[in-house]
Amino acid sequence: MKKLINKPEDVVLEELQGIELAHPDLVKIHYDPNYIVRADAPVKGKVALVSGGGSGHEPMHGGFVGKGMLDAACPGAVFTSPTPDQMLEATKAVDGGAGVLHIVKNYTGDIMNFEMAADLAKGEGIDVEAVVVDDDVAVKDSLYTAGRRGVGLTVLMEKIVGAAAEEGRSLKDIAALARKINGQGRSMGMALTSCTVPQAGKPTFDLPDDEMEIGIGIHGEPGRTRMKVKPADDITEMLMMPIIEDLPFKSGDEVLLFVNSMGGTPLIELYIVYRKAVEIAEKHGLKVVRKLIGPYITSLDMAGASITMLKMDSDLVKLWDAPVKTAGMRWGI
Amino acid sequence: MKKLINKPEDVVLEELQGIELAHPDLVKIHYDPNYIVRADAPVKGKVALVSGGGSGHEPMHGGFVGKGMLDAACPGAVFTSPTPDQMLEATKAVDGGAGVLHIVKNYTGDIMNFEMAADLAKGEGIDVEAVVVDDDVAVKDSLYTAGRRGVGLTVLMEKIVGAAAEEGRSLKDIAALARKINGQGRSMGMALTSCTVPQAGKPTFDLPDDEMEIGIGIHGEPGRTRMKVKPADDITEMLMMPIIEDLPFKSGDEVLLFVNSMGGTPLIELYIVYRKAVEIAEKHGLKVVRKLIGPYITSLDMAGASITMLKMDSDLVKLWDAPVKTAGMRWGI
Amino acid sequence: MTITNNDVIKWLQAFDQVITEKKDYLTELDSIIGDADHGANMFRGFQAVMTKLPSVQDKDIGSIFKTVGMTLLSTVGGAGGPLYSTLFIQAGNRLNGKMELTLLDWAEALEAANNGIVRLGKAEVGDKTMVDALTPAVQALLEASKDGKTMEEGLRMSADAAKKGMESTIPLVARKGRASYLGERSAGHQDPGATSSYLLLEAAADVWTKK
Amino acid sequence: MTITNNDVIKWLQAFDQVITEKKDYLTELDSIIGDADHGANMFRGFQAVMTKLPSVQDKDIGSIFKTVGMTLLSTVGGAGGPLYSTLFIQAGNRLNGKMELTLLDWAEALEAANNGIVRLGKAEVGDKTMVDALTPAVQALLEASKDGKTMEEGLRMSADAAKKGMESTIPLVARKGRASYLGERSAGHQDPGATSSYLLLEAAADVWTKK
Ligand SMILES: Nc1ncnc2c1ncn2[C@@H]1O[C@H](COP(=O)(O)OP(=O)(O)O)[C@@H](O)[C@H]1O
Ligand SMILES: Nc1ncnc2c1ncn2[C@@H]1O[C@H](COP(=O)(O)OP(=O)(O)O)[C@@H](O)[C@H]1O
Ligand SMILES: [Mg+2]
Ligand SMILES: [Mg+2]
Ligand SMILES: [Mg+2]
Ligand SMILES: [Mg+2]
Repeated sequence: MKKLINKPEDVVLEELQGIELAHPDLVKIHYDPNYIVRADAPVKGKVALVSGGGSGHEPMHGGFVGKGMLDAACPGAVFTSPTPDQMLEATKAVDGGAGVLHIVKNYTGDIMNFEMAADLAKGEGIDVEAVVVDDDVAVKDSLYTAGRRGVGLTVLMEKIVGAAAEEGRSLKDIAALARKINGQGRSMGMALTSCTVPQAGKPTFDLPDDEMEIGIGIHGEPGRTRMKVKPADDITEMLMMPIIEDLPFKSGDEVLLFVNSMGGTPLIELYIVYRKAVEIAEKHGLKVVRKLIGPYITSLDMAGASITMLKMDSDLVKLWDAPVKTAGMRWGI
Repeated sequence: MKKLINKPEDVVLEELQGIELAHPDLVKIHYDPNYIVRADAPVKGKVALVSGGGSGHEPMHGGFVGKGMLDAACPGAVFTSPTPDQMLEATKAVDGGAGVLHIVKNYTGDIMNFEMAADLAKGEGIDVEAVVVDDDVAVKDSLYTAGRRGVGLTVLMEKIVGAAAEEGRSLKDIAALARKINGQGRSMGMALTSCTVPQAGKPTFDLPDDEMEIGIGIHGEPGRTRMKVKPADDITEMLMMPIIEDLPFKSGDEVLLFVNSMGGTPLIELYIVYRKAVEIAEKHGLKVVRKLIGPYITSLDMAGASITMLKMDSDLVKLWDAPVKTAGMRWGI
Repeated sequence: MTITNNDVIKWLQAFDQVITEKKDYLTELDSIIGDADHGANMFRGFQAVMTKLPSVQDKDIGSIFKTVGMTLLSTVGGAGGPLYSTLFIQAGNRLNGKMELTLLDWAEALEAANNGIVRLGKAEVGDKTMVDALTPAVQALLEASKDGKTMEEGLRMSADAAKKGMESTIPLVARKGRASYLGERSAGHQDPGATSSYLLLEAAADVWTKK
Repeated sequence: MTITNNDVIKWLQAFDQVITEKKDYLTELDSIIGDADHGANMFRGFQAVMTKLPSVQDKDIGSIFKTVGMTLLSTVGGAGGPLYSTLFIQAGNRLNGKMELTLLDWAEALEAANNGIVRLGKAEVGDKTMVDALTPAVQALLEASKDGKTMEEGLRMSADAAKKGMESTIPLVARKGRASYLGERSAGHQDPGATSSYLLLEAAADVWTKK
């Protein structure tokens, strides 16, 4: 394993120390339990957004804390969902009196830990709602799985719902908006290489030099199928078609197209994928009205990409365009 | 070689097509010769900034075209400096009557091609000045080398000088500002893995699983020394000390600290490096007043990082903070 | 023979040792059908438990269990965290105030623990989770106690049943947790959580029958 | 024997073939002490040259050379682009209007070409660049012509001299171009540009002595 780290068990702590030194204008860091809150938290009268999950997906979620997006993020150990005390403390630290929305990605651990935290917070008189993101079409949503994973759509949800909270909308409205987004967005990812979890010290899966995994998760979970590497255009098609077919997106729909790097894939390749993804979207009558391209929800050093499409409407476009000032996403401000 | 590409020879073309589809609000793409210009080019009365170089360093330079930064970028083939006709056409396309500054990284090919372009542009009556960036302390600047390479400082120069141009400063002042920046900024990089040039199809250099290269360039040029991988703190020290000693930075100096990913190193590791870099800077009395952290000048999929420090003053800080709206760097707007 | 609060402490210390030795193995199992963190998670949790034990070592067994459960809850994370936390808290509730425990106490405590895990995680036997190791172990303990077996016999029977349960996860297709994303590809691999659960019961049999 | 404009076309076509075959080899050499693009650069340039040749094949040799030079300038890039472009443009200036050329013409044209490269790149013999292959080749041609050697003899001598020059770059520490960043580590490896320059002259010897 070659990484720019010191001791594997110190990775998250030292990362937080780096974030603290880098962005004092945006965030405050609390240690033990670990959480990151907006520098101006709590914002009186605003619904607060709290998310979190295992570390290793940077900039998500800590890089999305700031004006127009999250109020707090709870980083767990690498690929390990955080613990209820983190979410509870973060929830208390950001509650501005208008209630708190928990944005939870659909993993057994995240669900259980966030649920416990919500129960504890409610016990302390805080109005908490939770929204679960489960957009990964690579996973069958059935009785025989833990349901679809929450992946790329989380980033879009956090941005859009963050803008709605900034506008002063109510907790009920914001939770409904988040559920609406979850209902009309889908993702799928692939890997050219495995990631290496620092504490594991070696790649999570072995992938021969000429093979790839289709339908991987963001924690190095292997995908549903392994096959020979194909040209980018074919891979893009393999990611786009299940997304388009699942929802289904319909001709005439306006969409946000998000091409994401899993961490080790550079921007030059994302543009090549984006180019083909737009072509495929257009062939199906979809109009790409907004886009996001870059490493936003990563899986450590994994090479690969994911695509997310979200059906847009004028409210969503307005909220997407609203100013945001975080370490990982910034515009209009 | 595993990459999200189609034919290796089409990488740059398809990347440009992706950029064109993604950022019509920011840039226009011209093909054959290839160059990227601001959507509103030429800007009347403003000094225009043109840069360029081989592709494979994204977001540099194409991602830095837009308000507050570059007027045009000329992408060459991967790691191959562009040709004079590209720079000539780009120069003509962005000249708003106030002259054009060429920002050139110090490589034999870049220097020769840009010089030819400048001569041709002058022949057509355009006022052209060129500034050469050579900030890489890993290379001895002596009669026995082609001089120091231009690396990370280029990003900072393009941002700062771009803001100065936006303010309406003259070509002479802007060229002087760029030279001043070059005089007070230094960089050094390292690699954990080699990059793979698409047309070459395999890693440029072989690096055993427990070794790293210190002092690499941004084109997969091997470094000056190869050694066993060390903890991030030691590596950070190995990059910071030559920078601090070279200039020399002095106790009391205010600096911008830029920790850059070579492409394959994820953000989580950059924060760990940043944390130590701040510590070292402070130990030497340097005050980090601005920062930049992320993949801004990459080397395809290379894992590794570079550090750049630029001595700041109030003018530089003001220009750094000025609004910028490009695909790769954006704030205040 | 009964188990004292001091025996419980020794068991927890022994399990911490086992986790330290087997953490790479558990992570390796989790690499294949999960996300390569189960060993590191359990290790982090029990390292924290070790720092808490001195403050509760003279307390009743229920208190010790609940302290372990609360510590795991705030240090393990992931799916394993709440599940193992529940194991200790539910067992602790059953063992409230006890300074020593009989085979029946232990059987009923583990039964409560397993029920808590099933309530929380909604996994059934056959879903390829820790429930596959715990359920037969609880069964064995209840039967051993009903049949009037000795503590030593009961502990051995429960550890053996957990082992069988753990091995039974190998051919299964996962239906709960992260391994379920793999569908058919999860078959042929042993579940990491079932493995750590077996190790927990094996440590009990090992430490408590040697005394 | 003299070389006609048609022979020049054949030489360029033959060199394009050589580059197509050797591009991975050139890139491999450039991987070791450079940036792994020299083969791809030369290939892209000569592919473009091939599409331009039909329009100039009946023109004088100077025009053909200058068209090649302008095409390389706008398609190769890097250090190799301006340098090879200069080679063809400077030689073309010397061969203006000629429909065929003698050994002396060729010697003087290449001398002008090499001088142009030296002016532009400021490399001397011994700096580990293409100049190390070209300079002795020019020398050999000038001497062959002075000594009244045949065209065949002169071409062979120049290709052999280029080959020796190319091989002489192996032990050198680079002092120009990208390889100079490597310092001592550049020693022990053959320069890619010297190699492509040798191949260019070898192609001339090969094609023009077979006719
Ligand atoms: N719903 C569930 N019910 C019971 N046990 C479960 C459930 N989901 C997962 N597990 C257990 O948790 C183990 C994984 O734990 P761990 O790796 O620590 O958490 P995570 O899956 O969040 O990374 C699995 O091997 C399985 O035994
Ligand atoms: N200053 C120079 N003078 C002459 N030849 C040079 C000079 N710099 C580089 N070269 C030649 O150019 C070759 C590299 O060409 P190429 O790889 O196409 O360009 P780049 O170095 O820009 O990637 C070197 O092998 C060397 O022979
Ligand atoms: Mg996990
Ligand atoms: Mg090059
Ligand atoms: Mg796990
Ligand atoms: Mg080269």
